[in-house]
Amino acid sequence: MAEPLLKMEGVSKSFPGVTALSRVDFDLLPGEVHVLIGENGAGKSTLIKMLSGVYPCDEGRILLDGRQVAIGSVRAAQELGVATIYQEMNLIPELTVAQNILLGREPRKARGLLLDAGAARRQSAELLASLGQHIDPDAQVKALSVPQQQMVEVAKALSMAARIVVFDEPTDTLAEKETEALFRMIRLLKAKGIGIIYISHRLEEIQKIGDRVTVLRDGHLIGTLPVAEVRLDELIRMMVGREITDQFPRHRQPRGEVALEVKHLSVRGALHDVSLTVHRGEIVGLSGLVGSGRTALARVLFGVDRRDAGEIRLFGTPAAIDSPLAASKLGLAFLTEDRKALGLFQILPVSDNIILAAIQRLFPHLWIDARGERAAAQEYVARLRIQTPSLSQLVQFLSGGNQQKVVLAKWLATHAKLFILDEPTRGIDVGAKLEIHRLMDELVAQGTPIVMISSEMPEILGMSDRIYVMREGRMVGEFAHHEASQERILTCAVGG
Amino acid sequence: MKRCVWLGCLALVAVAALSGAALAAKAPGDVHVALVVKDLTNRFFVEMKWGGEAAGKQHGIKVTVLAPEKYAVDNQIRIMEDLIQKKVDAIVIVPIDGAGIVSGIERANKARIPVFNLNTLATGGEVIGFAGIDHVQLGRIQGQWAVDKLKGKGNVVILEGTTGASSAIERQQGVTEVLKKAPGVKVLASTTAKYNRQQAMKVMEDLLTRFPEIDMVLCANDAMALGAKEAIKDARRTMGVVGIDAIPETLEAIQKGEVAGTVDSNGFDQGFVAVDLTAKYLLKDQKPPKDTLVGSGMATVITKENALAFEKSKTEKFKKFGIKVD
Amino acid sequence: MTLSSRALYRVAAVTAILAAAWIFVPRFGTESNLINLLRQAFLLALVATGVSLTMLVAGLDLSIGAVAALSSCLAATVIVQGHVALGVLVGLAVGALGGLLNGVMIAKLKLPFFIMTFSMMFIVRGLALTYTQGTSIHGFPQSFTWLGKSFVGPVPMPVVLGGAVLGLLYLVLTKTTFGRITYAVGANAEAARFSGLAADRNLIRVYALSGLLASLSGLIYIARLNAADADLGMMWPLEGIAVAVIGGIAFSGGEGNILGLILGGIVMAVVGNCVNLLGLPARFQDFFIGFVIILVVLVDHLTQKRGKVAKSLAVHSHSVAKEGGP
Amino acid sequence: MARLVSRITPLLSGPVVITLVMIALFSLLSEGFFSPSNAVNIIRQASVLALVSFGQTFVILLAGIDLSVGAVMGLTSCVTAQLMLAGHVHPAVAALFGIATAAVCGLLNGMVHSFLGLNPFVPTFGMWGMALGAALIITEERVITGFPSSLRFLHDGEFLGLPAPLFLVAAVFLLLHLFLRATPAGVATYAIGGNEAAARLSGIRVRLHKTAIYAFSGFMAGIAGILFLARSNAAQAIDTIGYEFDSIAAVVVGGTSLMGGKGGVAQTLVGVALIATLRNGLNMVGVNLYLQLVFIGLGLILAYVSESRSLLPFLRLRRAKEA
Repeated sequence: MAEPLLKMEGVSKSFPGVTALSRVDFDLLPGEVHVLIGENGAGKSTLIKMLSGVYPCDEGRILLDGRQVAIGSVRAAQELGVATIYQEMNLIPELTVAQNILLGREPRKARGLLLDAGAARRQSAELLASLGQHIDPDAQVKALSVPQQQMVEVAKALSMAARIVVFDEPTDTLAEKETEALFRMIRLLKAKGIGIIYISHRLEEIQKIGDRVTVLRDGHLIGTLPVAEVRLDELIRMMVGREITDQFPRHRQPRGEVALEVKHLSVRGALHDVSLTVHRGEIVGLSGLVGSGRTALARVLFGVDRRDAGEIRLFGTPAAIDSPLAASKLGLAFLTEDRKALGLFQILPVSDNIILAAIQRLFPHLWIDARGERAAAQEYVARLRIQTPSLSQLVQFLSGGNQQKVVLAKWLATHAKLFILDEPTRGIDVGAKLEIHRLMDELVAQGTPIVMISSEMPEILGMSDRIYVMREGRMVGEFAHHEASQERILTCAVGG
Repeated sequence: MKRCVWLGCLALVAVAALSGAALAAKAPGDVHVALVVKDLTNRFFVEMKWGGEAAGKQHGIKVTVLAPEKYAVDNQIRIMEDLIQKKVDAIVIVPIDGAGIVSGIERANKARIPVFNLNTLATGGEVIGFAGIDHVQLGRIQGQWAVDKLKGKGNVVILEGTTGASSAIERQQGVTEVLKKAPGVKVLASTTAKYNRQQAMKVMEDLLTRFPEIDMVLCANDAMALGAKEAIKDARRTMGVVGIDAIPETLEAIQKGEVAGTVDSNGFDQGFVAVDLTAKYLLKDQKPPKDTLVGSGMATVITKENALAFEKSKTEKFKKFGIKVD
Repeated sequence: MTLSSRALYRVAAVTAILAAAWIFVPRFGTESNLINLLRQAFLLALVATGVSLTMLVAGLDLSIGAVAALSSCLAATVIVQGHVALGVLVGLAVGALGGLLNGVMIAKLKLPFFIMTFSMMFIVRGLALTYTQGTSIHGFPQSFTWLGKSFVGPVPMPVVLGGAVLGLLYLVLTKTTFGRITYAVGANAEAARFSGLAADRNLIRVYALSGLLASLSGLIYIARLNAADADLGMMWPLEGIAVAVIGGIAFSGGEGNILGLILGGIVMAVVGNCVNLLGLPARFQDFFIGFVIILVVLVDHLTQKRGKVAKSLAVHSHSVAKEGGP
Repeated sequence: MARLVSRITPLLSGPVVITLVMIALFSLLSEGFFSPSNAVNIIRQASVLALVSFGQTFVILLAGIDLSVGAVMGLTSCVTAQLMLAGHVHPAVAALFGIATAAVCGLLNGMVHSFLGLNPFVPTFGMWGMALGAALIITEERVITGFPSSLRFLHDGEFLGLPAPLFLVAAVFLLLHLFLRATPAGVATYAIGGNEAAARLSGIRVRLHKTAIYAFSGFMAGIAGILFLARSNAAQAIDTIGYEFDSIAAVVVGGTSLMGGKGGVAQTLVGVALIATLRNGLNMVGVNLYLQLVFIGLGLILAYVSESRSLLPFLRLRRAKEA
């Protein structure tokens, strides 16, 4: 066994009133991919934040190459060779690729006063090339695609002569093809002897990329095992501590009449001649790679973007949806991909967040009676089992899972007749994910149709009655539940 | 991002390297005099504007009246700089501050554009002459009238003009000079209300609270007097209120008995005399006297008795110059 | 919304200031001074309503002073001819129209609020000056001046009107759908649009309401002053922001209780009143106001920050324990 | 020809076009406008606004705002004047002390904002009141004059036929432009404005940097205050009130975004040129005061609209091809 690159012994961290981590041991060998899994709040991000110097650990020691180190700040961590790539892209849109990669460590000239733009361009081009990428160092980051931005982040880590690179759920925004490219690049890093800590919710990725896997729960180390000796459901049981029997609840009635019919829909540069039908009492899954136009389709259906051609019929009547306001009036609901930015009012209380979308329906004549408001909010908090100390609690203090439930409650309150869900369970822990799926199942059972966009293959296969596959803005495949399989969908999505 | 450095330099160079347009020859009737006043939201300066325009019409010369966007002397300097570029034949300047305006006058001197100083004495720069009323004298008239009215005994409050403005300092000097000679008259407080009606009302409210008995309020201008009389009326108190400028609204208040009196500061005449002397200097090369006192003729306070007579003479003067008085 | 702990800190701070003034400042506690103070505080609060509403939607209306001037001058012309009701309507309509224009340009043409309302400040002030040509409109019938001068028992009418407007605004903002949508648009305008709310329409209505409130404040002011001129409300935007900030309205939007403006108004009025009662020169007022703003906001922020941190951790532990366990 | 066009078109941003159109319009309507001496006059009048707007540009690049610059300029000029007059201090030393005072005001703004996390409106608005109050107290609301006028060359001086302030503004502009484009701290400013969290994670000491930028804005207000003193040779606390809104307008109209991370001192220079040309032109054409206000308001809106949606369809065509 090679000398461990990183050793964290008996590391604990507690905030007033809560122990986020208690006496966790964790080590990383050079050239190894050590996967870290666990539910939200299990302590994964706390462990990583201590390693990357965001805050110090209360007890325990951190050893790099056998030497004990105190990582007091982000800068200290970087100097020690620890680079962290966070989920929300940490790039500066207006600056160029080279400026982003070398931010804070730019090559200088004229005795350190001026930036050496030439050297910066050369260095970043080299770094990108070593990752098999050829992106123009002078391009503005805002003009790049999501996967390209991710490569810039990794190049940035390499520029810090990082010996340890931490990936925090990198593949969430990527689809299969890009994930493969990322794994190829990770294997390149391994070959360079760099230690990689890989945090993910996608358990199926562990086999593909991980060497060892560590499971955390409630701040405790549950176990560290070589990937070869571990089975998927065993991992889940370690994570959740309870038996996951039926992952995806399914009690469906026979399909009702056509709820939504889209014919030859196109939007210049995004969608080309897309048609689909959705029936009452059915979940229609939309699968495909990132940028395949699934979100673009959802935005047109909900009136956010204007369509250039094609027709949309809702419950039989043609619908001119030119704004979210019109869509919501026609009974459409849209849970957006980015909860924080487009789904929630962070500084407003839970009750406001729940009743706001349905405010015109609940209080048609302007006046809001406190009793009616509380009753409406309480009904959904109970029904969706939202954990919140009180109705007046500000939403920003809820966990990811509860926040998503609040957004769902918001749309349920509008008695919407058709739901569009864009990545409904992304970034949520397994427990909350189950409850969201249960709610979706309940909804469909009552006949309300759902269009679900998801990049998680098991979720698409498990929840959908029919699955459409999109590629480059076109509808390239349609499978019924029984005929769909991971391989078929993947081949369609990749254009095989 | 490179384009921005070009962009900045282009704007600078373009403005700096403009070629000069041919200078039109100056015809006699084409003489253009600019009158720069303190601000055009105060009736006193509107009448001064009418006076200047009337004198201009008489001499057949062009008169434009400008006032700064903001009550700040730097804005007046900017207007003078622009007038220099416009190549006006002369500038009549009513400085917001006699000391602050000096650098403006010096610029006009450098451009050899004659400057006539009106109303507020500038403390520097060459001017072809000064016309104005004797603010100290106005203060004395107001003070003396108050002492006589109070028969040498009573409590007085003074509302001063904008602190630091030369006219405010001089009027205050005149009033206090007279009041000092009357031991029985006690000055309870002397504070500024910035020549502003709203401010005077607010300050007066607090003064009425502070001093239960006030017999007379001396205000450095009519705007403050009108503000003060409203506060007094609302507080259901009775006391004499005296202003300076004799603007029409005050004359109405005098007839209604809300204001005891005011002193004519001859806005119209000041404007007229200044432009008249400047025109004579430009057209007939008559050097204006170094110091012209304007209209100190009406050396008494205008009160209920003579208010009507005063107003009639003023409207006649306006009519003579074809000015419609609303 | 119940009086949260933050509001209690604020009320306590203001009562402390009042008590200190009562003890140390002579004649502060007299009935007439308290009435003046109350009237001044509510007028300031009323002026600040427009600024506060637009701050709630993460914007800011800098044109309230100019809109008040134009609307009250136009109204005054009608009122002077005896039609008081019609005049008031004209004033309010012009105010609402000005606000509507702001709202449409900001919501529909996506102009940043700073550029739109800052430019409107110039445009509307220019129109007001052009309309009045610098002279004031005065001589209102008693049936109009009661708006600013009459009393209901001991309470001055501006306090009654101000109180009524603030009370109504509180109900509108907390108890109606319009109010909730306003807070939502301020908290996250994009999320409001994506929740199917008519965010743009709400923005337009808020700015129109701000213009309406500005014209209402203007009407009450000219009723008190018994004259209207285009100079009205020069300092209102800055005074309004000061009252709103002390009153607890957040610049970032979606946060703040409109009743806090009464506290903001009281603090501003007390500072001005004490400076006058102590006979200090007016210049100390600006210094104290700036100092009080930073002090009140610092105290409020420190109390709030600790409150927030404690709350967030409590919830964190609560949810972790819940989800983790079987 | 195409190469020439391609080099010039990126320069023709909205505000530049508006400024050139205004120059043409005013030249037709008044004969004195389009002359080298009027150009020199505009540059002098715009130099004070340019300096204070450069400081405001940096703060707005951080997605912040500085409402205190108007009052801080006044405080600087009053402190300097009082030191020269009452304290008989050598003008250069007095000026340095004045600028230091302004920098301290900026530093306080920065610390309250970045270390206590208050929205920048609040500390800078409070500082506006305190700086104005302090200046009024120092000068007892009087105008201070009669101090040695050796500072005047800064504004009135001429060199090679060009006004002295032009060299000062040009030197400061080039220095700041270079700073923003070619130094690590400059890029850090864009980084913090564009994505503060990312900047922090890249090891940039955000709080320190922000405090320094607000102190710098105070410093620039100080220099502008000294140039203002040189211009009017008199110090009065309320004379510079209004420069805070004028500087914000110049920055935003020039093209720097209030959201931060986009823009620069070059854009602000154009914004300043636009506003100065507008005010001078209206005076030259002899538009009466009341209408001047209306035109200034309309001009600002037109300039902003032109920047955000560029006027020339040709330009948009080019940009569409590139995207």
